[in-house]
Amino acid sequence: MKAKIHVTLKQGILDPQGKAIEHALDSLGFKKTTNVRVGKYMELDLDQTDRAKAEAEVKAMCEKLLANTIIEEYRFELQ
Amino acid sequence: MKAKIHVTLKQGILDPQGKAIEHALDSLGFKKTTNVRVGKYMELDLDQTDRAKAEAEVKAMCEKLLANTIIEEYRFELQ
Amino acid sequence: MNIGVVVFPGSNCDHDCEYVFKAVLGQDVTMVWHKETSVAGLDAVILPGGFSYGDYLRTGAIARFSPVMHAVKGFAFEGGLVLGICNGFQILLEAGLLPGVMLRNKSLHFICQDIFVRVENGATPFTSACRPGQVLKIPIAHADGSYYTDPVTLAGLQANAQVIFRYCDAEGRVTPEANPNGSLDNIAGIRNAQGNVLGMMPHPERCAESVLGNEDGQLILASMVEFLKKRLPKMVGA
Amino acid sequence: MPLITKDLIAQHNLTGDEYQKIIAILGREPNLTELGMFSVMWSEHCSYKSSRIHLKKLPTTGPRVVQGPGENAGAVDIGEGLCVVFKMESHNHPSFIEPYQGAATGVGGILRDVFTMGARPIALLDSLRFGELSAAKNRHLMKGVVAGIAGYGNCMGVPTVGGEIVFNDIYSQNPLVNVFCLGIAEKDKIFRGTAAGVGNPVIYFGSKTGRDGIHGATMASDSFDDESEQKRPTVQVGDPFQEKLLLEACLELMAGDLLVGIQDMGAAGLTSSSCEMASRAGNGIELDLTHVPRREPGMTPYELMLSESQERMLMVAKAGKEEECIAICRKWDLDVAVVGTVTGDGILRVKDQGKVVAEIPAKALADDGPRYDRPYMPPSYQDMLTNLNYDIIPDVKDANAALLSLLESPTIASKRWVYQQYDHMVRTNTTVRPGSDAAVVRIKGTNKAVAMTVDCNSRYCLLHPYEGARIAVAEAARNLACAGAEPIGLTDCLNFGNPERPDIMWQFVMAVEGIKDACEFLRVPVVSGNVSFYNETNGLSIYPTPMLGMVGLIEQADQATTQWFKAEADDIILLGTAREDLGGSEYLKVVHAREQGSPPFLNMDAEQALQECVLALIRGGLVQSAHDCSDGGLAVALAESCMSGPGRPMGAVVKLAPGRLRKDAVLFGESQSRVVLSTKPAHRQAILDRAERLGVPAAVIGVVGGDRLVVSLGNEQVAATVIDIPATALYDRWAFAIERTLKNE
Ligand SMILES: Nc1ncnc2c1ncn2[C@@H]1O[C@H](COP(=O)(O)OP(=O)(O)O)[C@@H](O)[C@H]1O
Ligand SMILES: [Mg+2]
Repeated sequence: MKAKIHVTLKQGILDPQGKAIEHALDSLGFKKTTNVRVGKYMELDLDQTDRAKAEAEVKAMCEKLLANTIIEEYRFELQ
Repeated sequence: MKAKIHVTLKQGILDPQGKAIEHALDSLGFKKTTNVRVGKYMELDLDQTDRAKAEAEVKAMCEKLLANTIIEEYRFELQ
Repeated sequence: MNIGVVVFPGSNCDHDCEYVFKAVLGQDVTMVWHKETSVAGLDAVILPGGFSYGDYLRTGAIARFSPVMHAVKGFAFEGGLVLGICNGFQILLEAGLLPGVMLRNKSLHFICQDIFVRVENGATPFTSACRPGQVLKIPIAHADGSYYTDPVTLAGLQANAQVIFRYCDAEGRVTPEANPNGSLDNIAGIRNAQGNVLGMMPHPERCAESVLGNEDGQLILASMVEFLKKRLPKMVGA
Repeated sequence: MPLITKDLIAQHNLTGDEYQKIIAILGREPNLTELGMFSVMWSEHCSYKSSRIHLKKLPTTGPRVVQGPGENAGAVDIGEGLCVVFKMESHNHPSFIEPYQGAATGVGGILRDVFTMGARPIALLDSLRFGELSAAKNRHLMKGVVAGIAGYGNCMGVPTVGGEIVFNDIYSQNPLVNVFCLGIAEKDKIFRGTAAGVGNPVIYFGSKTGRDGIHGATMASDSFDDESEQKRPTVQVGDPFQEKLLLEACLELMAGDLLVGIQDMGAAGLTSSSCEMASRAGNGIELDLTHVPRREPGMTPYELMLSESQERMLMVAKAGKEEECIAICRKWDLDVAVVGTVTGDGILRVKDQGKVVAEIPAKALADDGPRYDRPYMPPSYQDMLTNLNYDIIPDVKDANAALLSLLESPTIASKRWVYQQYDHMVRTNTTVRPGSDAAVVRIKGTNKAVAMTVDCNSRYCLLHPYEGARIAVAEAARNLACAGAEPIGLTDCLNFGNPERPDIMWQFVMAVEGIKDACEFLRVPVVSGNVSFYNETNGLSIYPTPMLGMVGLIEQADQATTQWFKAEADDIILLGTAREDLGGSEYLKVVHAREQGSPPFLNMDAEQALQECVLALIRGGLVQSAHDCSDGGLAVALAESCMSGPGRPMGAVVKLAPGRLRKDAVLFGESQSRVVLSTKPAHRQAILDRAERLGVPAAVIGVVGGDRLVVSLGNEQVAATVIDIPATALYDRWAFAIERTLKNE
């Protein structure tokens, strides 16, 4: 099974990288771009056919390692 | 309009981050995880109602700035 | 004293810490491999700077799961002195031994330069040799040093005098211009509630010798040694 | 097996004659894998086929030389059983294609060259060339390259303690990224890349092999055209974390009595490491590719032998020690596998799944490549470049304005924006940080320190390759002298255009002659180096850029000297003589938009006397600061002495006697063999006496103090102030110029 995981900054947490990109886009002439937010996207393969188990496992990975839940939130899909 | 952009490493390009994470997941007991690949996920708002124009614009942003097309590929959705 | 310096894969200030405690302060140093499961016999534990696990994913995120971290937590819980410098600070945060997180520097660049910090609390095992309010010149070298935490936690840190160092200018003024990385409340170093665990972004081990042109860092490291000597009177002179 | 066609041979950058030579060596046609192996090993990058006969002329011996050219890096004795191991390498083409990864893997490569010798790397320096920052593309390249060097070096925990950057549009289509690395080792524990001992196991360790950078070596030996940017070969991605583990594992392996030889897999990967190790020992190696750790399925022998995946090493262990070696690699989480054995037949034999897929005499690959004595001739335009009628250039009217524009021209401006991104203090040895003439790192466990500098004025080299190269050697040594160090060795990285063009070859030959003569004169051995040809795009070649990295020894670390003024009321003394040396100066370029004329005159006797004098004064404890005059001349040197220190900018009041010289030549001319000293007034006379004894012209030209730099020209009676600028204004222009340019996005 393949897991596709998004880790993004929580609302209200400053995103200096997003800001810098917004600024750069602006100077490239993309003037109307706003609210740029940058997060992580991860893919991984799971050797697990039981969907529920896979779900529990990926959730555990996110909670423990992949996201820092103080500032980040995560969501994932399984395929 | 909102753009959701995924930037990932091309096939065959080394992903040191993915490798390190895979190793860490392994030692955390998630033994069956393989092919971890790490990419970027970006969201941004576009002040543009014309879908075709928005599409062209985001494509240009990706080509020029958001993705390093020598080693990365990108895809995006508009909402 | 026997000072333990933890070696994670990717640690790169481990030798510097070893050198300063041994050659400058004359203490015994034990290098502790990250796969060790015990830190028994050590008087203090240093988590050195560097790029543990390449700083991949997030700084300190992977290192916190090293087997040794379990032992370090136990050691800290029992009151053992733990100092995390730079990457070590980041690991302490990820491991939950100190509250908060490190964000990318506001410039988004790695910054290596001398900065000034003000000693906000001189009554700790790490700062007893400093005058309260003393300004120390000390180098930083990091890309992720912008300290962040929620307002409640911040208020708690402030109320309990847990903020130990703040970035300031040469005259000791804590100003936004003196903040090199965008850190919340100019925070450069904090300790835990019990007071035995300190995390700091600046590198005291890099400024503890006259040949390097700056000895301010010695105040911090020597404070620790003094504290340990007092705490373990039976070991003094042994 | 595909037939080897003419096209295929051409695609591998081999000529018809070279192909015939291959057939003669093998006694048959090569197969594709073999063709690939010959192609990379006989590329310009690996075989030095156009440069070798000239490089042979360089002086490579001396009482301190422990290892000269020919190994992964050179080694020089510094006493107390220690030696320094150093080398410089280019990563120009990869950095143009992908600046971050190109520069990062350049750092990775040079670090491996040093630690593969058994040395722990303790310092990096970087030497960079970009087009002018007014173009977005150049800003992008510079940001990427600097970030890449920082990303890799910082993570490795090796401080980047110095370097240089020059901007000139000639580098727009062909930036240069040269990195120097120095390590420290016990003199009798140097490791070499040799596959001695028939029957010894050959062990692969480090990262897995992927399809990265296949044909990187041939790419580095090829010119660029507009399509190259599109070609996008599989870019090599660096993993500094892996390299850090590799470093620690190597040093641990070397501490035990386990190894016979070791070599990193750089350009041409598994092919070069195996055939070079075998050839050095006069042996062969049999490799079984079945065991090579790989990242991707379906890799062919061709790909495995040519891959340039980073962070990989090949070692020859003592028979019976393989388990210990493997255990150490595993401890550091590295992939490791026994992939072959040393054989006595001199053949590099490669097997895959039980079948022999390549069989080539190792020596033929490593050492018997083609050699060319390429024709060389000065270009027809050379005289046009050097002939400059100074009468048509008006003397400077507003020297204040000229000085300020020089200070903010990015080539002269402070490189703070760059080196702040480099961890330059890790390892706690850096006693002189970036920002002085040479960087200094102390050697723990001794009283010693080593000083390092990288230098090359490529405009001088364009105008007169021989003089330019001599000046580069002289300036490097002078920078070391100013730090209080005596030069002990040199490494070079010779960046040139297409050697098949006689004018380029001429530049190369002249530059090598210049380095040779200057090094022989100053008795500085060349212990390692690198040649990068084909630095041209669409037929436009870079300026000849023979980059030099010089290393000096300081016996008493606390005598290391910096370039900035230290205290009010100190005397300022100028050693050396000004001539009318405006040719090729930064002043002519910045103020008059001319890159013309003859480079400054250099008299080696005067240079040597000057350096001996500076060293003697520093060792005698007479000097507060020492700074050589280079780009921008005396005025810039004075300004830098005022403001490059860590404290507040200081002022100075200076009076110069111009004699018959033009004003601009006095202020901004780049006459060689000059140094600005500052000293306590009590030592003034001692300095003047000493200089006189050594035959070095010396004059007290002013005093440190106040908050302005004031320079006047005249004789004892009348003097006219020509420069009068607040020190803080100088500082603001100079310190933030690069930042300002980059922020304009
Ligand atoms: N790319 C760079 N990386 C690190 N330090 C640099 C770089 N470029 C310049 N520097 C530092 O800035 C200072 C001035 O450089 P430069 O003007 O080239 O010196 P010099 O003319 O004496 O050789 C030196 O200390 C040098 O090491
Ligand atoms: Mg200089």
